[in-house]
Amino acid sequence: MSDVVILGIGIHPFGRFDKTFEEIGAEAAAQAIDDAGVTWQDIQTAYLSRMYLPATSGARILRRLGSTDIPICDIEAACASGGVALRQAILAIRSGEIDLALVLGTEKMPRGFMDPSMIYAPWQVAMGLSLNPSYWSMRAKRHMYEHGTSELQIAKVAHKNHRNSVHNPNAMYRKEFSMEKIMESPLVCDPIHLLEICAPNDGAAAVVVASKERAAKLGGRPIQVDACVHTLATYSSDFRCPADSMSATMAPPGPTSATARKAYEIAGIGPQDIDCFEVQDTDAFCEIEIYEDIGLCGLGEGGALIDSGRTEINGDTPVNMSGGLICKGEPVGASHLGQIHEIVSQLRGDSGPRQVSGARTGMAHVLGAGGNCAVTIMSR
Amino acid sequence: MSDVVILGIGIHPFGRFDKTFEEIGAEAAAQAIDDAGVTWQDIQTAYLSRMYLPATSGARILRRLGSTDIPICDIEAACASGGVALRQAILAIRSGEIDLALVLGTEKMPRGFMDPSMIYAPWQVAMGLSLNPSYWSMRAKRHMYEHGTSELQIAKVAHKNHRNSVHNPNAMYRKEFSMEKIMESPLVCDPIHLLEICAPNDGAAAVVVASKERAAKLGGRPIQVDACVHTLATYSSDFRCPADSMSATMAPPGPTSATARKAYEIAGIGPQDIDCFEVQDTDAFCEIEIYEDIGLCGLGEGGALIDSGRTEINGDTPVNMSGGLICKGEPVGASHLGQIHEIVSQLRGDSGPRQVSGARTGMAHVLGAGGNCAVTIMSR
Amino acid sequence: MSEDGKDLPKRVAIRDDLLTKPLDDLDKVRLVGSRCRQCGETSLGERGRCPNCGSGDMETRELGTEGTLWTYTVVRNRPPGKYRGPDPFQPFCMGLVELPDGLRVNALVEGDVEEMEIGVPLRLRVFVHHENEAGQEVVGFAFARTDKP
Amino acid sequence: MSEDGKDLPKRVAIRDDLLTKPLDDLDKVRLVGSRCRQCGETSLGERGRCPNCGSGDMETRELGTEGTLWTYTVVRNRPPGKYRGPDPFQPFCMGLVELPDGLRVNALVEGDVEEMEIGVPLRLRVFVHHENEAGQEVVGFAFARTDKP
Ligand SMILES: [Zn+2]
Ligand SMILES: [Zn+2]
Repeated sequence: MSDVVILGIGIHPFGRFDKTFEEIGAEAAAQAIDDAGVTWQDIQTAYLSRMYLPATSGARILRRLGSTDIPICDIEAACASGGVALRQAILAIRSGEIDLALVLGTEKMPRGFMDPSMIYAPWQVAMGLSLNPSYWSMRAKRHMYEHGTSELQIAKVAHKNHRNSVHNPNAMYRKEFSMEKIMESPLVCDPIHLLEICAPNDGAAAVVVASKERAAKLGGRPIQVDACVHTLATYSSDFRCPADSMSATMAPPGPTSATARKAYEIAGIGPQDIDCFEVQDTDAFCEIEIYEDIGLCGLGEGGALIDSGRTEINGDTPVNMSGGLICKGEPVGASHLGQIHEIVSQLRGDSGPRQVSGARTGMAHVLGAGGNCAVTIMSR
Repeated sequence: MSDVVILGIGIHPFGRFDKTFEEIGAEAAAQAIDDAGVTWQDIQTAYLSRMYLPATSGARILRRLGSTDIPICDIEAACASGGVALRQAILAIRSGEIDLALVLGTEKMPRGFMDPSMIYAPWQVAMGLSLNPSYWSMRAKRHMYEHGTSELQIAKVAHKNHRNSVHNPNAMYRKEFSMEKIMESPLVCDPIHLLEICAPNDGAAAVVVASKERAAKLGGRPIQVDACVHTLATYSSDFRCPADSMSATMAPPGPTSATARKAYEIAGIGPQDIDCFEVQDTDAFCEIEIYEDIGLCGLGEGGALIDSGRTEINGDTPVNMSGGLICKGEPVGASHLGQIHEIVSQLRGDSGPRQVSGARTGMAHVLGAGGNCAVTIMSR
Repeated sequence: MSEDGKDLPKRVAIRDDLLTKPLDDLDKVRLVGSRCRQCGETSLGERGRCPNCGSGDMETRELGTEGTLWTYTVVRNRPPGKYRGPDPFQPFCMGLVELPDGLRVNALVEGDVEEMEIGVPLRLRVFVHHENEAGQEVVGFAFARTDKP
Repeated sequence: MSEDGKDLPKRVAIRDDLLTKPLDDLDKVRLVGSRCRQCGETSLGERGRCPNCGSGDMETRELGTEGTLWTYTVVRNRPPGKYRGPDPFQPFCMGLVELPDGLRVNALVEGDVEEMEIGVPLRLRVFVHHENEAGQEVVGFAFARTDKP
C-alpha cells in the first residue's frame, strides 16, 4: 500500500462544544484541505466516518465548503469507523479511479455512558449487562488473575497518559494527576477508576489522501500509508462486544493481535521497527493488553512494560503521546483519524513538547463494539 | 468497470414482517451466497447498506452466517446507500486487494412517514417543512405548470406499476387498481395521491460480486457491471433535499441527469441501448421526471411517454417491471440492491410473467435525501 | 427566568440567523440572506461560506419582502415529529417563493389551499409561530397572498 | 388481558429462546444452549446456525446449572437506558460463568460485591426480574455463589 500517502491533516479539538457537528466537521475538513495545499474543488471523493450522527452527515458537513457532485457517503464500523473510511479512500485510489480523496471523522455525543440500545439487545439493557466498561473490566480482572497485573500498573498507564496530555491542545483533559488521585478516583467498574477511563465527546479530524504520483506533483510533506487494515473479532476471540456467551474450549487470537499481524505483514515491518504508537486506551488496563497484542512485549508482560517506562514519550516504544483516549475523549467517528493526525504530526516533527525524537514510523490502533479493530501504519 | 461481475443475488421480500433485521438480512445474504455457488467463508469483504438501522448492523447480521474476521462495515448515503455500498465493493475488487465480496442492503422501518429529525433541522420540523412528499409534490406542480403534465398522466404511472407488481412475489402491494381508484385515493401532498406514493417498510437484498477472473473460475451466470456511479446534487440542481432556498438565477442539471450521464459515459452506451429500467418512483410523478432525466425522452415529454405505453413491460423501454417503489415499498438500505436483484433476474431471463423479452442490458436508479443519486448499469 | 436564574429573552427566532433583530416589532423584521461576492449567488440565512462556490467572501443582507409563488403543494396530513403548527391540524400550503434577490425561499404560504396558484404575488409575514418549553415566543415566517385576502 | 382482548401469559422469558418452558415452577427452568454437531461448540440460546462455523446442524440442549466464576466486575453506577434492575440502584456483579458444557455465559452474579473472587462455585437462579408494561412477570436469570450465602 506504499502507493498512497497522507498529504494533509486537520483537526477540531476533542471536547464539548456549543457548536453543531456540521461546524466542527467543516473546520477539520477545511484545515486538512489547506494543509494538503489543494482546494475542496480538487477533491474527487469523500468519506465521513461517524457512529452516532444522523444520516447523510457527510454530505451535510461538506456542503459547507461549497457545491460539488463528488460521491460523499457515511461509513460506520463502531470505534474502527475512521480506519474503515480511510481504507475505502485507499481502495478508491488503488483502483485507479481517483487520486485525491478526503476522509473526515466527526462525532457529537451526549455526555456520560453511550446509548446502550445502539449495540445491546433489549434484554441485556433491562438486566444491566449493557455497560461497555463492565466488559473491559472483566478482561482486566482476568488478566490480573492470570498474570499478576496490579491496580498500580493500571493506574500508571493513566498517569502517563494524563501527563502526556498536558502538551496536547486538542485533548479534552489536559491535567496531570498524581497516582494517589487516580487510584482514589471513584471505581466505575472494578478495577477501573474514573480517571482511568475515556469519555464520549465531540470532535473531528480529517486527512487528505493522494496517490504517490499525484502527491509528487503537488509537493508538500506526504506521509506514506504502509498498511490500513480492518478486521472483526472471530468467534470467542474477544469479549468486548456484547456477546451472550463465549467458548471455554478455544481461544483464537484477539482482534488487535490479528489486525496488527496483518498490518505488519503488509507493511513488511514489525513492532520493533515502529517509533511511536497511538492505541485504544478506552480504559487504562486496555493499553496494557494492547502492548501484548501488538507485540511490544510478550503475553502477560504488559504490566512490566508500563513499569519499565519504555512507553513514555522518551522511552523506546512511546505509546499515546497525545494523552490517549483517556485524555482526548472518544468522539467515535473522529477517533482513529485523530490518532492519525497525531502520528502524522509526529512523523513530520511538528509535535513540540510531546515530539518523539526522530520518529520515522508510527501506528494508530482502534478497537470497539462488535470486535471491530483497525490498524494503520505510516512512515516518512 | 467491465472487470467486475455480479455472481449471485438474494432477496428477502419487501413488506412488514415480525422478524428482526438480523433475520431478514441474513436470509438475503445466505441466498446470494448460495446463488453465487460459493460459501460465506469464501467472501473476503462485506458491506452493509442501511440508513435507519443501528450501528454495526452489518457485523451483527453477518455473524449469523458464522465467524469470520473479514472487514464488514455499514455504509449510508440515504436512498443511494445500496449503490454506494456496491461501488465500494467494486473499488475493492479493482484495487486488486480482493476478488470476491458480499454487498447486503437491509432495513427495518417504522410505519408511516420517516422520522424527520434524521434529515431535517429542528426549525423545519417545527414549521412542518419536513415531509419528503411535499418536496416531491412541489416538483410535480412546477412540471405540470411548465409542461402541461396532467394528474391523469401521473396516475397512469401508478396504474402501470401496480399492474406490474401483481407478478412480483417480493413486492409489498401486489394489487391492480383502476385509474379511478388511484385518482380518488386521498391526496397526500397535492397533486400526489396515496396510491401514487411509496411507503417505508422492511426488506433485504444482497449481491455477491467478483472479479471477472475469479468468476470465470467459479462458473455460474455472471452479469457484468458496466457502471456504478454515485453523485450528490450540486447547488440548486435539486430541491428534493431539505434545502432552505435555491437559486433563481441558475439551474444546473439535476442529480439524475448528471449521474446517468456519467454512467452512460463509463458504460459506453446510451439510453437507447438499455433494455429495461428500475427507477426511484418514490411517487408516480417522479418516474415521469426520471424518464426525461435518464434520456428516455426530451425535457417536458415524460407525460407523453407514459401515454405512449412504451414504458410498459412489453414496450420498447420498460420501466419498473417490479412494480417500483410504489408497490415494493422503500426499505431504504435495501432499495437499490432490490432493483439490481430485479435487473439481474431480467438479464438472466428468470423473471417469469414480468420478463422483458430478450433483455440484455439494464439500469437501476435511486435518488433521495441530500440529492444522493446512484445509477448502476448491467449487461449479460 | 430560566432554570439557572438568568433572564431569557421573551422572543427568539425559529432559527437564529434567519431573521433580522430586534424582534420587538415583528412588522419591521426581515428575512436575512447571504450574498456571495465571488459568484453572486444569494441564499437564505447567514452563512460563513457560499453554498455554491465555497467562497468565504460573503455579505449579509436583508431580503426583499415581496415575491411570487414559483411552485407549491398542499400538506394534507399532520407532519411527523415535533411539529408545532396548529392543533388540531389544518392543511396548509408550502411553496418556493421567488424573491427579487435572485433566490427562491422554501416557506409556508398563506391563503386558501384550494385556490392556490403558481405565480400569485406574496408578501412576507413574520409572526409568533409557537411557544417553546421555556415559555419563549418563537418567531417564524410565512408568505401571504396579496391579491386575495 | 391485552389491548386486543387476548389473554397474555402471566410470565415471559426476558429473551424467549434463553430459558426452557414452562415458566410456572422457576426452580425447574434451565438455560437453553445450542450445540453445533459440526464443530462441537456450544453457545447460549437457541440458534439456527453455529456462531463459530456457520453450520445449520444444531442441537438444542439444557445447559448445566453449576459453574465457576471465570471473571467478573462490579457495576458501580446505574446502567443507562431502560435498565429494569432494583430502584434505588445497588452495585452488582456481572461475570462470565464457566459451565461444564464448554462455554462461558455472561450473567448477573449474586453475592457480596466486595468479597467476589474468580473461581468461586456458582449455581443458576431463575427469578422474576421485573414486571413489563403489559403487567407480565419477566423471568431473568443469575448465578449465585454456593460457597457463601
Ligand atoms: Zn459563491
Ligand atoms: Zn459450528
